[in-house]
Amino acid sequence: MPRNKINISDEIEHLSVLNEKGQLDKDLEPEISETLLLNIHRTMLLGRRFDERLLNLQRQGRIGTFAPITGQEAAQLGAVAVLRSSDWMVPSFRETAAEIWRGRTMESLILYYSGFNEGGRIPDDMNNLPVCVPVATHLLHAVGLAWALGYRKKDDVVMTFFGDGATSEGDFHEGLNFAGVYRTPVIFVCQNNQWAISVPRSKQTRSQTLAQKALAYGIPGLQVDGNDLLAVYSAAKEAVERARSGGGPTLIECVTYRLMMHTTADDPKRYRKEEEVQEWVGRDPLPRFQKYLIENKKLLSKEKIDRLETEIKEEIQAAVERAEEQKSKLKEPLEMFDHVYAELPKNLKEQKAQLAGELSGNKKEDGHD
Amino acid sequence: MPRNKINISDEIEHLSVLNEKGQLDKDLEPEISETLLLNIHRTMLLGRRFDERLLNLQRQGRIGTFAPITGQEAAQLGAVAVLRSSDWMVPSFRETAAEIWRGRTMESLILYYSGFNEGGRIPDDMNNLPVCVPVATHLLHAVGLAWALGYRKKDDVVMTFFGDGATSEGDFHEGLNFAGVYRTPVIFVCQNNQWAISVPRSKQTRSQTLAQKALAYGIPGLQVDGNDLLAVYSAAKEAVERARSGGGPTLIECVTYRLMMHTTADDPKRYRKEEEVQEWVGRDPLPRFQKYLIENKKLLSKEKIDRLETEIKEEIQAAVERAEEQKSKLKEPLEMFDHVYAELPKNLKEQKAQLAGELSGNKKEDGHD
Amino acid sequence: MTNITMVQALNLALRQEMEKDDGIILLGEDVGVDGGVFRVTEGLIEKFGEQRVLDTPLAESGIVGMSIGMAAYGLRPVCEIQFSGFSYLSFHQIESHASRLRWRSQGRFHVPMVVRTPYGGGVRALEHHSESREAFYAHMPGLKMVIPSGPRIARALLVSAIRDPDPVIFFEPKALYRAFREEVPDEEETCPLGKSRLVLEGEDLTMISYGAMMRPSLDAASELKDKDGIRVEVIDLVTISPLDDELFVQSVKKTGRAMVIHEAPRSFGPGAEIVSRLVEKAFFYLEVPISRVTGFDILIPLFSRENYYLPNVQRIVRSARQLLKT
Amino acid sequence: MTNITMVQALNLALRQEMEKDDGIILLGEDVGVDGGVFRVTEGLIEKFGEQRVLDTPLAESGIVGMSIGMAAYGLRPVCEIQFSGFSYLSFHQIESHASRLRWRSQGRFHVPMVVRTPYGGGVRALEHHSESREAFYAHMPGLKMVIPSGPRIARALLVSAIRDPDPVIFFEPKALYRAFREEVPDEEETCPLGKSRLVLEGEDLTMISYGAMMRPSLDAASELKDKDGIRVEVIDLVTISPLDDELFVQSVKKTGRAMVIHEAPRSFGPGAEIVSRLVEKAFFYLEVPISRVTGFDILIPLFSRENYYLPNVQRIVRSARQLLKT
Ligand SMILES: Cc1ncc(C[n+]2csc(CCOP(=O)(O)OP(=O)(O)O)c2C)c(N)n1
Ligand SMILES: Cc1ncc(C[n+]2csc(CCOP(=O)(O)OP(=O)(O)O)c2C)c(N)n1
Ligand SMILES: [Mg+2]
Ligand SMILES: [Mg+2]
Repeated sequence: MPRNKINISDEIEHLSVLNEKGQLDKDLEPEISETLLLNIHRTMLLGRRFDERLLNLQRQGRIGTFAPITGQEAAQLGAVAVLRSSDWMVPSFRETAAEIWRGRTMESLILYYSGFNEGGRIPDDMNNLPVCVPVATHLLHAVGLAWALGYRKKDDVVMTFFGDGATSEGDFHEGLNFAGVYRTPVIFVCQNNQWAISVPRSKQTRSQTLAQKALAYGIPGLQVDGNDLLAVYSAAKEAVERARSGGGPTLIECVTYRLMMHTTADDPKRYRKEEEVQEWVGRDPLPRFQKYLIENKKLLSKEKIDRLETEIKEEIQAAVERAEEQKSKLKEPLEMFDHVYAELPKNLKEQKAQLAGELSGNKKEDGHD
Repeated sequence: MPRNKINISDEIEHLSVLNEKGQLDKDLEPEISETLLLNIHRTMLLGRRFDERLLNLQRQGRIGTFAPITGQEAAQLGAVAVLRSSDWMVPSFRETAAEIWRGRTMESLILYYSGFNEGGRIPDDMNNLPVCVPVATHLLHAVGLAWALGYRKKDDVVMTFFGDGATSEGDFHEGLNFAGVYRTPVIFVCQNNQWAISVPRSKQTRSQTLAQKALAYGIPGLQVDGNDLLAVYSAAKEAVERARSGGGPTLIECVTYRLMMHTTADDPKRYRKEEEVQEWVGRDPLPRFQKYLIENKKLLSKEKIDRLETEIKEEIQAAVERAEEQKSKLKEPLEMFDHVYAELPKNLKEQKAQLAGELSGNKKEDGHD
Repeated sequence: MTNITMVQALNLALRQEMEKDDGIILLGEDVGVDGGVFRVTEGLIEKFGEQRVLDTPLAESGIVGMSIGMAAYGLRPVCEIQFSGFSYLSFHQIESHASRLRWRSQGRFHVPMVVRTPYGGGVRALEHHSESREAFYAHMPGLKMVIPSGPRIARALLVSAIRDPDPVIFFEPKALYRAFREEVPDEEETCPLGKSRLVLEGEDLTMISYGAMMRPSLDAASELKDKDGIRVEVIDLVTISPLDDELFVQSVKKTGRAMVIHEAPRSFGPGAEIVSRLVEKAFFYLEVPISRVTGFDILIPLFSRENYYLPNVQRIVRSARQLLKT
Repeated sequence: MTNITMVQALNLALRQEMEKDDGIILLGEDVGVDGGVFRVTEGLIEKFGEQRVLDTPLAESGIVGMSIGMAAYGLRPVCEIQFSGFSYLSFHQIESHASRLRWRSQGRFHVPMVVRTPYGGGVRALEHHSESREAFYAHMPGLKMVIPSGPRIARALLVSAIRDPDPVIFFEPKALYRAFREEVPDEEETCPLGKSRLVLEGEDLTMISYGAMMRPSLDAASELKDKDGIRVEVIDLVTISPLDDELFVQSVKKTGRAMVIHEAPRSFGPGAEIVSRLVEKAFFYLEVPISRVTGFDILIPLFSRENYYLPNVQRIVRSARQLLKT
């Protein structure tokens, strides 16, 4: 065989259902129950408002650094909405909306962002792994979980989230390769929000799309308009069904945008133009989806949205208050020795005792005892 | 845009010029000077015989573990033959033939495999990095070197070698991605010899070819018959010229086979069938290239080869003897403190003195002093 | 009861535990069909099948990271890193996840996995195949770090490591893989993590060591007894972290003299912690400075000179005599 | 002479060195357009251009590995790992290559690179943003590990690290980035690697520390002086490895009492090596056990409790008083 083109079986496609002008491609419209549509919408709105409230708390110094999700609600919720609760979600650090959808309470998020380890507690009945800060390193955990599901003959699947920047890490590569080799039921959802802190997508890699990186692992890859809830949902559904029926992993690139700062410690004005942001404001997933629910599905109205806004505001306020209350009960520092090992080893017993001594000493010195 | 195929600009091709039956595709035959052809052949033969001799030395306990190259001579030499001496080579641990081509002496290799750090010494005028044992980790050094060449406005290029197994490591991914982003003049030569110790290529990754992994980085990828010297040469030439003229990196997958054990510590009978090996013996790059030089180019004959064999045998013998002589002069253990830092820090001075004391103490105890 | 090598003893531990618990999964490079490059997993893929013994792609972070996911689900992965010198490619998975998931999830998840990896010199190997850097892993809260010193304890310790609810890194002294045999009972034996062992009783001096250095330490002890009449107490740490300081503190309170022996580079090595614990807990019993007989603060030389790098009987004896002179 | 923060001082060092040597290349995540997440590299891409200040893809092994290749060619890369908690993704590049290439090539190549990375607690950050694990890097022969404790020395030390022919890992105490200002001369200043500094003279007790813990140590010293009349000698290690034991050994020979203060976890931490050196070289001068005031052997808690984890003035004072009581 001389110089011959090799046919790579897989194709990379781009999917869009409800475009940025709100025009619907009827042929591609997924079937989603009314309840589910309304639930998704509610969580999108909640995610948006919660972000705003967290920002506000952060600016007041009442919580620490956090990573806003505004603009990425469709990419997250379109994907997780396909999961059953017995399925697993393995988040990165920017999945507030997805976490809430999966059952994480707002107060636990506030607690976490207030620097309390207790905020990281995952309830026993929630199949999420905790937030993972080191970029891309959790993809392998998703693969291991998915392998275990297969080994235990469950038909649950694992969905994991990460950013465009994450695709440059070695662990992205090893994760997708292992998933391909073992055909594990895992859906890799890349939220390509165009920026990794100050580094634009174009500087992250020379590949034309992130979706095509799937070709390196012989697994399906698909690019979707990540601000189009219907497209994300359709892509995720296809991938989840494939995974559930033994067809193995899929890489989905959701093309979206981070409308706010990277984290509250970041100032995006340093590295990107306001015009770019405004362009993407025009592609905001929330009004687009609302328009669909109002005009196409007749499920919503201006008034209903207003009522929802009030409801959500109160819900958030209640969560903030619950979190404050919990915080006031969590001052005990000795708990920092917990959960390092199943049992406290001798050195930790000694050190815990030392700290306990110090604390009671302090109290004495402060005249509290 | 609804569900649309994305056109990925790059294509993955397979190249073969001189097939396993020795049939030549005249249209694709590269122009190579007679001297170069004969030099390449000589080094192929030398590499093969040196391997045999090293194995023999290892079995006699005169050297330690080493990694044979038999069967991979064309993949290595077809590639490095394109380089100028001012270009750089960044080897893995199975590039004896390529290293010899680039000027490494056989005695330094013997010294190295005899456990003498001095064997790793790279002469000042040889632009090779030393052998790299941790799989795939050197790809990034190649990229950094190549970046530096560009920064210093040299038109030299860097060629780096690695195996099929190496493509699974995170550093492979990071290396190719950085090379793509910075468009560094680096040629990634993957010697896909079908096995990573006992793990076959098929278990290494689900992607159909290794060459197509280039698509993930937006760089050209090409698969060649790695036992076809002319194909490897052509592919390398194209890649080197592209790199030299500012066109950036290329991934070349050489499809070849490791005919011997992984290293002398390995027993391939445990994991692969003799039939498979025999199938690949039929594709041996050496007789194939010899047939081409004899029949197509009329540059060689049975007799000439016999003479060459004798010459090479003597050359190897002389190298073995020189190495033995050098070893006998290298017993001084205090040299192990050298080259850790530019200057010996205090703790090392103390420890070196300690060892020196021990050694002279030993001599005293042994009555040598 | 059979007389077996450490390789066989480790194999026995894996085999017997895998028979009892189908949650135990082996994974790593060449651990399946090849049985591991040192043959520790030999025969296990034949017995337990490809679903329980996975030949993985060549990717250490992948191996450890995937194991963490398996463990979070409740399986008990026992993964192999072919040589400890390559464990650094998975360092972040061990530091940032294996040892933290229990803590991060506040007890919802834990990581009952074992990372097995051969370490240490003495087998005439290539670069990166002879290092001893257990100190890296000993300085990781949330992780346990253990090292056996012979076939029998290796088997018992691996059983306990597998059953432990926390992640354990299990360094196997490759110099001992086939160095000697020991009687190992067929019945189950365990070895509690976090407990060191008194191997030889003595009155004059305490030697604290572990892994491959236990042999030269014991040989040195017997030479000192024979030639100098010095009665050495020898302790095998077994668990490096969390460190059991009770036994050796007690011993040094008795002997007043202590030596730590390890092949890791001296500075910032494991010996430093042992010295510090002795200073903290037995200071007023110390009659002379504690001595560290260790590798030098250099990269372990290629094999032709590694014997000058590694602590040996002579070096230990010499150092002991010095301690007793002062 | 200007009164500047440590961030500004580091920036000054980079700027002035880059002006002098066009072989110095900065690279890392967000070091260019953004000026680094802590602004240490602010303004440098504007001044020196995209060819000398590279915003890299998000890949730590890539950053360090590429720097090694650059350094092998003769450039002087100064790469940034955004937080030391992410340096583990490049651990193998540092251990297996940066610190070994000189040795492996027997002097043909060397690796004159600097890995800058912020470490330590005290800035109310997220998980992995507050650790102090310098011990990992101190236990790597071939590598140098340094930590400045204030703006002026940070600038001088970075200049020296950049000019050093060997690879240097440069931990920046992020708690000190903007904590205080110091007068820093416009003219060049260097700070020799491998030398510790006497910061405060005293007779009764020696405190040995570095980095962010120098502040509470000095504060404790002054409280001890004012309230107890205890004259503390304070030493800033500056270089953690190769460790300069001369100054502190000398000091303890004078004072007879020593404390080591660091925020890293205690066990197998840097303090252990200092204790061991003192035992080896000043044993008979020690009047009381050396005390380690350190972080606990746990994962540093999220920020609401980190102040209970980190050594503080009170803890240091209490421990000093105990030493002087005995
Ligand atoms: C391994 C690692 N390196 C660096 C960081 C610091 N960091 C946090 S988020 C981030 C950018 C992530 O970009 P991307 O993957 O696109 O996700 P996004 O933040 O846009 O959601 C960086 C560099 C980190 N958390 N982990
Ligand atoms: C990072 C790392 N992991 C494991 C090893 C042990 N090892 C040495 S060679 C090898 C297989 C390499 O396979 P491949 O990349 O195909 O190269 P080949 O040996 O076939 O030339 C392994 C696992 C290593 N040297 N480095
Ligand atoms: Mg992003
Ligand atoms: Mg191979």
